[in-house]
Amino acid sequence: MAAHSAATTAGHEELNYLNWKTGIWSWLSSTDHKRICFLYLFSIMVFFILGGLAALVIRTELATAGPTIPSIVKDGHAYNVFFTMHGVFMIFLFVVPGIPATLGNFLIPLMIGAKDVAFPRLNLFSWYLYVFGALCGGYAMLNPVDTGWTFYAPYSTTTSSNVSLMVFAAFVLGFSSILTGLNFLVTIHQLRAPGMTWMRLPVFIWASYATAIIQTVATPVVGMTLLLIIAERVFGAGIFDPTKGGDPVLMEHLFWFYSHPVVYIMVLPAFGVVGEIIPVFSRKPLFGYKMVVISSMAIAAVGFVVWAHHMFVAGISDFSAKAFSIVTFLVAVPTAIKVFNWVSTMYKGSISFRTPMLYAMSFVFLFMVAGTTGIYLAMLGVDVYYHDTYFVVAHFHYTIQGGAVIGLIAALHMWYPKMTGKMYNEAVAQFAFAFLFIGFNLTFIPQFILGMDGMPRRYYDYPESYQTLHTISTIGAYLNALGYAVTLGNLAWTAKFGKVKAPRNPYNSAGLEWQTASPPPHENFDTQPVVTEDPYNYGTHKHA
Amino acid sequence: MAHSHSHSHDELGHVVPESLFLKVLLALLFLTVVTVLVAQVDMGKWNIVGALLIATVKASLVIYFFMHGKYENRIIWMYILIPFILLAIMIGGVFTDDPFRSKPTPVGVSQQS
Amino acid sequence: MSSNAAVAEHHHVGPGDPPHIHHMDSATAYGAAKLGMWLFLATEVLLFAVMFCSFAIMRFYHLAEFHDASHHLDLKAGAFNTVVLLVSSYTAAVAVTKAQKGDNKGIIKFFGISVACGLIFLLVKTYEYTGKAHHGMFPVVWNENFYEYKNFLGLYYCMTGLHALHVIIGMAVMVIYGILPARKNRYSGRYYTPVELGALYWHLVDLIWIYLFPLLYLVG
Amino acid sequence: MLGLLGEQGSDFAQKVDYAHDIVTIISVICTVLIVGVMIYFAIIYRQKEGKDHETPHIHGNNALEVIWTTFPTLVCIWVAWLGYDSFVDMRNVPDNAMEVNVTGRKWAWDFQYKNGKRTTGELVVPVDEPVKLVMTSKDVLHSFFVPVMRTKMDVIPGRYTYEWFRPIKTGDFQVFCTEYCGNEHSRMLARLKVLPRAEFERWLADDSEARKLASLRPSDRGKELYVSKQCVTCHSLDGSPRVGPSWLKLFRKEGKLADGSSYVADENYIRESILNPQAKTVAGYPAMGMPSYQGQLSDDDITGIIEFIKTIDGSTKVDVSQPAAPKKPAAAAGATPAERGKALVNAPDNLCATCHSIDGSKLVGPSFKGLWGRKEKMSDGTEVTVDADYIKESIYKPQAKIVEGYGPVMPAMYEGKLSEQDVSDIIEYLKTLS
Repeated sequence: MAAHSAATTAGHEELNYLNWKTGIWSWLSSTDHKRICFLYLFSIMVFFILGGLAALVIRTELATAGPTIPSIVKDGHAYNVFFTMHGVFMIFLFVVPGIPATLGNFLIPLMIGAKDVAFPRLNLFSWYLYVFGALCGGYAMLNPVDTGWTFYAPYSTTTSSNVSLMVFAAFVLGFSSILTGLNFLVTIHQLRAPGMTWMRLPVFIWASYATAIIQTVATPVVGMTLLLIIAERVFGAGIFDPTKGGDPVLMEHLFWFYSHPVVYIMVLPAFGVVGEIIPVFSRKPLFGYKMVVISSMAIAAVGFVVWAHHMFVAGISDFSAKAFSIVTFLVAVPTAIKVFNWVSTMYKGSISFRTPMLYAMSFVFLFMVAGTTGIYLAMLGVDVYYHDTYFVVAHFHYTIQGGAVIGLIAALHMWYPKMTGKMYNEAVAQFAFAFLFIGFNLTFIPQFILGMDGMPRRYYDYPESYQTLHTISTIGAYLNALGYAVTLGNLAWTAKFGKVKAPRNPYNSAGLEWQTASPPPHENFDTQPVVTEDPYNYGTHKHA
Repeated sequence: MAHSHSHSHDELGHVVPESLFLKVLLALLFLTVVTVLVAQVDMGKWNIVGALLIATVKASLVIYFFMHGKYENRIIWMYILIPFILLAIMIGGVFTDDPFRSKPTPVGVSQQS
Repeated sequence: MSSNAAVAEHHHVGPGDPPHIHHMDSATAYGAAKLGMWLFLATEVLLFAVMFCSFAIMRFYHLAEFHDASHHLDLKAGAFNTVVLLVSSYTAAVAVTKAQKGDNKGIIKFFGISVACGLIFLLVKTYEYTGKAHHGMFPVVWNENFYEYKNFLGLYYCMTGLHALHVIIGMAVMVIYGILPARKNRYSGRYYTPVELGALYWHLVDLIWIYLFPLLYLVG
Repeated sequence: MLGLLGEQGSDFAQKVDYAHDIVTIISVICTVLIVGVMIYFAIIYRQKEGKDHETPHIHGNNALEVIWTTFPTLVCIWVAWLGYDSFVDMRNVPDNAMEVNVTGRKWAWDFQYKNGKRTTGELVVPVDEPVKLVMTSKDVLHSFFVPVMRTKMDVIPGRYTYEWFRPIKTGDFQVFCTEYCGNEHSRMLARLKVLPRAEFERWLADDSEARKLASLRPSDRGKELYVSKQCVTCHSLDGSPRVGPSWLKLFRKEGKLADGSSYVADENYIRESILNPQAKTVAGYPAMGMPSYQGQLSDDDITGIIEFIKTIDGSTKVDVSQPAAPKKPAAAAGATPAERGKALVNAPDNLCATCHSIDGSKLVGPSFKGLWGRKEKMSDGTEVTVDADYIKESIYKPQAKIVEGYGPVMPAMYEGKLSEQDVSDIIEYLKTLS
């Protein structure tokens, strides 16, 4: 890396993006991508906690058959409200912005050697849109919505709860996601440092690029579908409501046309993060860089043609089910390639087990389970049995929580020194990791077995034969929550009270973002960096 | 200097003569008249295909000339085509479902209990 | 995109000079703005794509109803609107060429015609809507005897309503980013990005109507 | 072969399980292999004492890339075929399939056979013969899922969908609703009863009860149901207080609900109170008092009850002396007395569970949980330990001792209905609930 940040400016303390302007208004009006990262980080964590609490209520209620905590969950309706809240808060308000809005915002300009994203003002406007959407969503939960995060047609268009406002909130959040995606696309296209050709881009940038395409191009579809639901509820347009001649399955088609690509918005950045972490801690170049890039783009592309595997038993034609099942298997191959490449990167490496590496290695295991259980659901005959059972619940928690959220936590640990200029406490972080890993598996392995026994999802009450597995799962859920509390507590505490100053490049990484100071100055790089060689330049060149 | 393609002369985008725009406008108006006339002839299923074809021709004229599509680079053309490809995938995917749905009929007894 | 004029004063840039953007030179900024606008236009097309898909499916299910209902629409008004939008699209394109030549007066003149055409379009639209409202074919004053056309009309109002909203936004963009700065002859051959983006957005509005007109009025 | 999905009830279940087991084996092997290799690399290539040792600059290996692209593709093709094959069997219905209409509605399943017989919440089919369910929904999306038969299909309002299976064993199997449909989604269950051919024929022909009711005038039908469905237990005809409001001059009666809002007892109110009693509770009456008759009364039954209510003017008499159901409930199934006791308590025509909960929550009467052996304070201040005599007396002559804080509303209808043996079975069951 030729570029090297010049000595810091004069003045007793090093000027960086955190302390060159202070005061709450300097944060709320800042168009600096690094500050907007923190704005998003703080707001999505609020909803992560709220969604997590809803999850704990659900798991406590399900601990035993029949009403377990009647004071909180009075009846079926209250339970439905809690799982809707869990779904909407976790998906629309936490995991979809998740890595792209926080780490993406912080890292993309730094990794490609730019001073900021292409449209800084638009970036801040996206955050305000997010806040407005979040407030609408929060307010909508006062006359609580109980349709589940899928808003399926005849129920969502006829129920009396606050669906219109919640759906509008989802539309606004979708719009914020579109603008973020658009911003990143233009940034990656236009603002790459000189010499940073497409094949020298770090894998995280490729993953963010694929994610940004999906964000920009898939989100409008659900945005319009949600507007049509509002039109249906307010003006009585007959598009989805069967009593007016509409087709509820059409709503499912349009909904899943977005909602399958959205799972790739969630998980692709996590692939990028793992692809960045493993080479650094194995001191080895990423194995098969070209294949990893191609599989990222392939996943994004194929993600648009497979949506109806969510609807095998929704009453679609047999021909359609067969077609979509075959196409869905196309997604399995690129994902498998990625996992092979990560593991091969560790071959003959010099591996150190810092916290990010622990998370990255656990990610490989978690995503193997997530990927293989996805195969069951892509198979027609087996999906007819498994659709809408707890097997599906466990599968998507492995992909979203095991994938995207573990990816976010890994990324936070990996780049926290750069973001805050302070080192987190390694022992506490690794202890919390163990807690998180055990708790997570303890929660969702029993749910796979529940799914095998045919227990349907979204059930407030269930036959007693399922009780022991549910109790184990609830215990796991509490461990999981504790793991998150300790992990995020450790990071939050470091940001506020951390004493240990972080060196410029604590992990001796070859990434461009590590060449500037930590935390970086407002302008990211003192001199415009010029990129001269490939991204993962570890290891000695023995052979030719 | 950032690597993007800045042109030698000082104008940024490509200057299109106004006379060309006039020709394009006339073509568009002509096509509008054509599509209205064609629609009067009842060709059953082919009506919609015809209408969409003419509309696509008009749309590509607008993109190609009015929106300077002719002078844009590959990247922008990719993002021009992506929405239309996705629309095709969406309609294609949904139409593998609706026309082929099985329509079982309930047992002969009067259904309305 | 707060008005660049303000930014220009702040950085005391010459009348025709591009605004000073701290992290990009003007050529990159122009390329970025163009790419950003085209991406935004892609999302707008996708918004309407959902409704085209719903239209296709509803038509598949209620073919007869769609045929009858489309005869109720006022073909002459639709055709006239199409011509109006095509002309406005032409004048918007010419305005860009004027901008490229640094002719701020030309921008005002041609964008002015486009905005006027937009107004005519909206007037014809309101005439059509009020006409239907008398027959009780309007979402709020729904009455029973046209109820069997609810699918077609539901979609008709969604599509044309959202399109009309985009016409209004397009007119606002042309006025705020085109006409007003041009009166302070802010633009020149070196800097006319907002004019081009405003024209691009207006072309999109026209593009969508090009598809809406045959689908709704002619074929039904 | 691995039997992960439990009991196989239909002929294509075997194919589904085979496909499932193949994928399970492949997945476990691949996961163990890859995670094993990762851990192996982690161990042998770990940094010794934190010192970074030299590593080769390997970019990739094309041969390896080709291998691990083709291998997953081949596996995917094979696995896709397995899924495809079992799905085809699920969708091709044999011609001789017996057709049954299924109607899903908010929180119950109604079935209707070719000869017009209607049941709710219970689908009875003959063994070894294909049955085709033609399904629709009355309100929102539902989904008919029979885990044992490995079959599931959404039920869509305004359209018919179908699923079929050929049961290969007799028995009772659980049916779930698996498409979210609102408050009682988790209780929208049904029972699939597979009977031998002969028994099924008898069941199908036995529509004596349905035919008798169908012949009566609506108000007589309502009167008949007033007795047979035990409305008499809680609703008096002459205005006297019981667990529920009296039906005397109930039609178009106005009053206050428990939450303060007012109500008019018109047709819709009565229909809703029958199907979803918790929706509106009249002020002064217990909230959880009345069980929902969802699924036990057809629409015609409810219309009959409403017509009967219109005719009640204080003079109508119903001979309650003859106990509600002449036929003694079949000897409660179950080996041990406690099980027999549990069956009696939960028997639909005994209605104990309506007023006495088993999880400690206070309903109309004291909860059975922890009742046995407890000291109870009576309304007249005396203290009684709950023993066999107290329970027997409370069952046969409920008005003798009333626990403090509860109303004298327990009906004295068990005198002729429950034998001594039944009472001792119930006592055994209560012992298990302490």
